Amino acid sequence: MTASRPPTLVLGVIGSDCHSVGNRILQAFFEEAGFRVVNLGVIVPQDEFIDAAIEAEADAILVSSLYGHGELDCAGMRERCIERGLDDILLYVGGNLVVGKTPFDEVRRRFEAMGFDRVFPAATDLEEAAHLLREDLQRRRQPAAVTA
Amino acid sequence: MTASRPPTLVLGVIGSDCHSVGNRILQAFFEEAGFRVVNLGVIVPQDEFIDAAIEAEADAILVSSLYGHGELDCAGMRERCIERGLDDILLYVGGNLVVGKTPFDEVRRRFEAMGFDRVFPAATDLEEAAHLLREDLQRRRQPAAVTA
Amino acid sequence: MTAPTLQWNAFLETREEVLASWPTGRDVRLEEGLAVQRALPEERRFATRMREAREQRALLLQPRAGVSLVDEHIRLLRYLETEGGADLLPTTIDAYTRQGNYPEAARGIERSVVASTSLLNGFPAVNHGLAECRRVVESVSRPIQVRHGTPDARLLAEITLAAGFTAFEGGGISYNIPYTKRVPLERSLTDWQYVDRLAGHYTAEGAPINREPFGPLTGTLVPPCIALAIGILEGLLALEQGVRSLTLGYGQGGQMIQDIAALQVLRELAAEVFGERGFPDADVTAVFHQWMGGFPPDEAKAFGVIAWGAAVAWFAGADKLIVKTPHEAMGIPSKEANAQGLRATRQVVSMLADQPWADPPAAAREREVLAREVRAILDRVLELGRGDVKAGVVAAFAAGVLDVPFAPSVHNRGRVLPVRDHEGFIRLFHPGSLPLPDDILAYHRDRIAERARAEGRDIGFAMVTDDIYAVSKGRLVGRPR
Amino acid sequence: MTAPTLQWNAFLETREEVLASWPTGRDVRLEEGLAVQRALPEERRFATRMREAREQRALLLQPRAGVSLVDEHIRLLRYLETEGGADLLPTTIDAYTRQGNYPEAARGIERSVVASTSLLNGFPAVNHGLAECRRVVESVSRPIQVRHGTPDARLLAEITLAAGFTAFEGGGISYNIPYTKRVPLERSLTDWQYVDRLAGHYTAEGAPINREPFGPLTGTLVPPCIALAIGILEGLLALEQGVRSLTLGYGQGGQMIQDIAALQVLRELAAEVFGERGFPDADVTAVFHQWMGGFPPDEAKAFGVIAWGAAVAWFAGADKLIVKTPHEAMGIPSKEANAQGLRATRQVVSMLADQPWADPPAAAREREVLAREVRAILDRVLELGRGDVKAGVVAAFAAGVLDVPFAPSVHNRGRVLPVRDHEGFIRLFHPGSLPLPDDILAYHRDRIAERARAEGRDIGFAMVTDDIYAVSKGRLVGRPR
Ligand code: B12
Ligand code: B12
Repeated sequence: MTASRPPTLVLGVIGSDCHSVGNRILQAFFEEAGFRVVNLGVIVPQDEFIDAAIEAEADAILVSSLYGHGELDCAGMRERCIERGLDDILLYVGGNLVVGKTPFDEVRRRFEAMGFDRVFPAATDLEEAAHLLREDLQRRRQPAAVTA
Repeated sequence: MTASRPPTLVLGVIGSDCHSVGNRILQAFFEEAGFRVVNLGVIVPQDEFIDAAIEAEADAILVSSLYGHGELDCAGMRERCIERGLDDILLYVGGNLVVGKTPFDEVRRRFEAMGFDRVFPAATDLEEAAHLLREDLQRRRQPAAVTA
Repeated sequence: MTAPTLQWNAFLETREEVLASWPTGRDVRLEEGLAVQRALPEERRFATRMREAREQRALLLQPRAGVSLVDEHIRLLRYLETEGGADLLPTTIDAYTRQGNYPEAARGIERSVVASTSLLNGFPAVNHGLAECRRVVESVSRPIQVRHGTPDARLLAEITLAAGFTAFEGGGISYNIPYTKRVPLERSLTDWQYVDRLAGHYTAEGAPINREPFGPLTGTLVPPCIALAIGILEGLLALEQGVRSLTLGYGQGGQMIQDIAALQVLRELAAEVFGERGFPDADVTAVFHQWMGGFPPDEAKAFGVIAWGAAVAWFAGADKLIVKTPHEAMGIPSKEANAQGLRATRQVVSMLADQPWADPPAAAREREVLAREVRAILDRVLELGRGDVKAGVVAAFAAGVLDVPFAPSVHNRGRVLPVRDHEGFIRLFHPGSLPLPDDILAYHRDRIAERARAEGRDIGFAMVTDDIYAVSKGRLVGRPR
Repeated sequence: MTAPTLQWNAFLETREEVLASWPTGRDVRLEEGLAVQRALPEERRFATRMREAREQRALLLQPRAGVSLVDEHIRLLRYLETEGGADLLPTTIDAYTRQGNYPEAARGIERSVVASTSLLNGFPAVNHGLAECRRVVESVSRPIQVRHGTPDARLLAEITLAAGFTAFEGGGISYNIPYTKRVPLERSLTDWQYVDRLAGHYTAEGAPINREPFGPLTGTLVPPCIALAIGILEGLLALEQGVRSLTLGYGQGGQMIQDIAALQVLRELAAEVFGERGFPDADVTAVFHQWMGGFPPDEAKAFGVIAWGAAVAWFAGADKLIVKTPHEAMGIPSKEANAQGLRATRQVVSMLADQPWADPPAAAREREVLAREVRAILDRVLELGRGDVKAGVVAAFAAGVLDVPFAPSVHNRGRVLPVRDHEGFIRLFHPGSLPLPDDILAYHRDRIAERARAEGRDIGFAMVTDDIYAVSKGRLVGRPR
C-alpha cells in the first residue's frame, strides 16, 4: 500500500446470505468516507473475498453476515487468507452474526477467536467503525518500532 | 354455624386502599354463589373487619388489598382475630398484595406466615376460589375425627 | 352569588393551621417558595412546556413513579429521563400520605429502610419535607409534577410547590369520589379551593403552576359525559382561585372514535364554558391517559394495550400522554418496566408524528351527542348551585346529577351503570339521575339493545362485569364465553 | 400464445429429475401425498381457514418459525399454538436449503446436534425428509405452511406437500429477486411453474393447496405499485397452473393511509385482473406483514412497531397477519419472544375487533393513484409478453418495467429509488423505467419536493438512507438530525 492511493476495502455478504440493504449502505458510506470499495454484494463465498482482495491489493476485508449462519460461513476464513498469501490483511466482520439473540461480548469472543480483527453488532455507528478502521490501517503502515 | 343458613362472609378492602371495582364484583359473585356477604367496601381497618365478623357470626373474612400496602396493613391480623375471640375464623386474602411485581409463591409464603389460610393473586378464577372456600368451610363443620 | 375567590387573609389564617398540622409544615415560607419557582429555567416549568406542546402540536410523555426513599426516588426519576426519554416527570405520592396518615407513612419509610426496598406505593413527600423535596426537584432536568389522589392536599401542596414542583394534579371531586369513602364533598372542595388559591397566588406572582384535574376518575367504564363535566367543573373551580394553566384529562375508554371525540369535545367545551364564565385567558391543554382499567397480566399483551393507547392519544390530538407499563396488572413497576412503557409509547407516537389524521365520519355524531350531554349536565349543576360552582357540585352529587360509576365514596349515588354497546362505545345502561335529554337516553338504549340482541342475552350486571374484565382478558367488549 | 399450463407428462418427466436430485426425494409418492392431504380435517386445511377468515372478517395470526432439529421444531410450533395462540403455523426453511445447498444444511444439522442448539436459521425440510416432515404436520393442530425464499423449490414442495403441509409460500419473482444474486428469472419462473403445477394437481384432486406470493419483497421502502404488480403477476402464474386458493401479500410500509389503500387495491385489482384473464373462480385472500424493514433493537420499541402493525392490518381488512417479534433486530427469536409478538398482536387486534373503521378521505386518492400505477405496469408487462405472463415478466425485468428497490439480483435493474414524502408515504424519487403515467410521476415528484423544502435539503441517497434507518431509530420519516 502506498501513501498516495486511498485504502482499499473488499466488501460483501458471506455465504448464502441475501441481505442486500446494509451492504448498499456500507458501500455508499465507505466511499463517501474516502475509501476505495470493491463491493461483491451478497452471497459471497470465502474464496471470492480473497480473490478480490488479492486482485485489488486490498487493505481490509469487511465481511457482513446478517442471516445467522455467520459462524458456519466464517469458520476458517483467517486460515484461508494466510494460505492464499494474505498474511496480515485486516479482517472485519459485522451484522447479526449468530443465530438468535446473544450477548454481544459472547459473539465478539467467538469471532475474535476465529481471527477477525474487529467484530461489530448490527447496531453499529458507522462513523465509529470508519474511525477504528483508519486507526488500524495507520498502525499497520507504521514500522513496528514506532507503534511499540 | 348451623346447616340451614348460608355461610356468611365479611368482605372488604383493607387499609387506605380505595380500589372499589374488584370489591363490587366479589360481592356480586359470592352472593350469586349462595353466600351471605357483609361488604364493608374500601378503606377498612382490621378492627372493622373483626367487629363485622363478630356481629354477623361470620364464617370467613375475605380481605382484599390491591394498592401494595397489603403487607403493612395485614400484619398482626390473625393475632388480632384471636385476641378478639375469633379463634378459628377462616382468613382469606387476595389482590395485588405487595409492592411491585413479585413471584406469587413468595407472596403466598409471606401471607401464610402471617396466618392467612389462603392467598390469591389478582388474576384469580373466582369459581375456583368459591370452590376452595366451600371445601374449607365443609372441613371445619365436620368433626375432626372424620377429616383426619 | 358569593365571590368565589378565597380572601387572602382568610387563606393565611387557614394556612397557619395547615402548616402546623405536621412538623415538616413549619419549614415552608411562601416567599422562599416563590423565589425557588421564579428561578426555574423555562424548560423546567410545566405550564410553559404544556403550552408549547399545544402550539407545536407535540405530544409529551409522562410516566407515573414514586418510591419510599429520596435517593431511590431520584434514581428512578433520572432513569425515566435518560432510559425512558420522559418529557415530563411525576412524583407519585403513597396512599398513606394521600389519606393524611403521616404516622403510617413514617412507619413505611422506616420499614423500607430496613427492607432496603420500597414498601410504600409512592413517595411520602410530606414526611420527607421541604428540603428533601427540593433535592428531588433539583436532581432532574424536566418539569416535574405531583400526582396523587389526596382529598385534603393542602399541606402536600404547600411543601411541594415551595420545593419547586411546577404542577399539581387533582381536584375536589376527582381526588375525593374515586379515592375516598367518607370525606364529604363540601370539605374536599373547600380544601382544594385552598390548593387552587395557593397555586393562583404563585401564578399571580410570576410563577404559574399547572393544575390538572384527574380525568379518569375510577378508570372503569366511565361514560365520557361524566368525566368531561367533572373535569370542566374542576377547571372552573381552579380558575376561580387564580389558576391559569390548566390541563384537562381524559382516560382512554378503548373505543377509538369515542376516545377521539371525547378529547376534542373536552377541549372545545372547556374553552367555551371558561369563556362564558369570565375566563377567556385560561391556558388549557389536554392530557390523555392510556387505558386506566384492569390490564392483562401478560406483559406482551400489556404492551399491546399501551401501544394502542399511544396511537389513539396521537389521533385525538392530546398535548400530554400518561403512560402505563407492562407491569400494570402486577404491581408498582420497576424502573425498567416503566421505561419500557415509555419507549414503546414513544415508538408509536413518533412513527405517527408525520402522518396526517382525518377523523372518521362517525366521530362527528359522537361529538355532537357528547357535547349535548356535557352541556346538559353542566347547566343542571350550575342551576343547582344558582351560579355557584362549588354549591352546585355538592348538590349535584347529592341529587345524582353527577354520579361516578364504581366509585367508593358514600357521597356518590352509584346509580349510574355503564355498559359497552355492540361497537365498544361506553353507553348508559342505567342513567341514574343524570339530566340527559330523552332522545339521547333513547340513543344509548338503542345502541345497547343492539348488542343484547347480537349476543342473545339480557343486559345486566353480568354483562357489565364481562366488560370490566374484557381488556384484561384480551378484548374490548366482554362477549359471552 | 402458448398454453401456459404445464403438460402432465412433461411435468412427470421433470419430476423424476427433481426427486432424484437428493436422496430424500426418493421417498415421495404422489398418491400417498394426496391420501395424506385428503385425510386432513378441514380445520387443518389452510385454504379452508383462509376462506373462512375472509367470509367472517376475521384476522388470522401467523408467526415465522423454524429450527434445525425436528423435535425442537415441533416443540417450538406447539409452544406457538398454546402460548402464542397462533391461528396458523409456519415452518420457516433455513437459508442453505433455500439455495439448494443440502450438504451445508446437513453440516448445520450435525453441528446443531453437537452444540445442542439450533445453528441453522430455519428448518431444513429436505434433509429431514418426508417421514420427519409428516411427523411435524401430525404434531400440530393448526394449518401449517412452508415459508422460505427458495428460487428452485421443486423438491421442497414435493416433500412438504406430500407430508401434509397445506400451504406453500413464494413465487418465481418474489423468491428470486430479493433472495438471490444470479439465478435467471426464466429459470426460477419455470421452476415455480412446476411448484404451481404440483399444487394445482393436489387442488384438482380434492386437496387444495394455498399458495402465497411473497408480498414484501426486500421489505425496504418498496413502492406499493411494484409490490402489487408482482403479487398479481405471480398470482396469475399460479392460477395458470391450476392453483385456486391464493393469498396475496403486502408488507407494511408504515404510512397508515398508504398501507390501507394498498391492501384494498391489491384485493380489488387482483379480482378484476384474474376475472379478465379467465380465473373468476380464484379464491383470493389477503395477508399483511408487520413492518419488514429494520427494527429497533430495543424490545419495548419493537413491541410498539408490532402493535402498530397489528392495528393497521385490522384497519386494512387483511385476512391474515404475519407477526414479528421483539427480537427482530437481534436474531432468530426464541420461542418465548415469538409468542410475545403473537400475544401483543392478538391484544391489539381483538381490542379493535368490534370497532367499525371508516377510511380517511385521503385513502380514496391514494387508492386511485395506486390502482392506475399497477394497471399501467401490468399492461406493459403483458404487452411485453404478448399475453404470455412469464415471458412478459422476464422482459419487464430486463427493461426495468419491473424493478425492485435494494434487491440483490443482478437480473433486477435496481434503478428505482424510493423515498418518503413529508407525510411518510413511500414515493418514487427515481422512477427508473417504471411505465407510469406522467401526471402520476409529477405527483410523486411534487410530494417529495414538499419534503425537501420542509427539511431544507436536497433529495438524495442520504435522505433514502435516513428513511431506511428511520423506524429502527424510532421514527417513520428519516428527518435530518
Ligand atoms: C382502576 C385502578 C385504579 C383506580 C381505582 C378506582 C377505584 N376506586 O376502584 C384509581 C385510578 C383511582 C387507582 C388509584 C390508585 N392505584 Co390503582 N389500579 C387500578 C387498576 C388499573 C385496575 C384495578 C381494577 O379495578 N381491576 C379490575 C378488578 C375487577 O380487578 P381487581 O381489582 O384486581 O380485583 C379482583 C382480584 O384482585 C381478586 N381479588 C381481590 N381481592 C380478593 C380477595 C380474595 C379473597 C379473592 C379470592 C380474590 C380477590 O378478585 C377481584 C375481582 O375479580 C390496577 C392495575 C390493574 N389491575 O390493571 C391498579 C393498581 C391496583 N393500582 C395501584 C396503585 C399503586 C394505585 C395508587 C396508590 C396510585 C399509584 N401509586 O399508582 C392509587 C391508590 C390510592 C388508594 N388510596 O388506594 C397499583 C398497586 C401496586 C402494587 N400492588 O404493587 C396497581 C396494581 C397498578 C400498578 N401496577 O401500579 N387505581
Ligand atoms: C429486510 C430483512 C430481510 C429481507 C432482505 C431483503 C434483502 N435482499 O436485503 C428479506 C425479507 C428477503 C429477508 C430474508 C431473510 N431473513 Co431477514 N431480515 C431483514 C431485516 C428485517 C432488516 C435487515 C435490513 O435491511 N436492515 C437495515 C440495514 C441498513 O441494516 P443491516 O442489514 O443490519 O446492516 C447494517 C449493520 O448490520 C452493519 N453491518 C453489517 N455488516 C457489517 C460489517 C461491518 C464490518 C460493519 C462495521 C458493519 C456492518 O452496517 C449495516 C449498515 O448500517 C432483519 C431484522 C432487522 N434488522 O430488523 C432481518 C434478519 C436479518 N433476517 C433474518 C433471517 C433469518 C432471514 C431469513 C433466513 C428468513 C428467516 N429464517 O427468517 C431470510 C434470509 C434468506 C437468505 N438467503 O439470506 C434474521 C437473522 C437472524 C439471526 N442472525 O439470528 C433477522 C435478524 C430477523 C430475525 N430476527 O429473525 N430478510
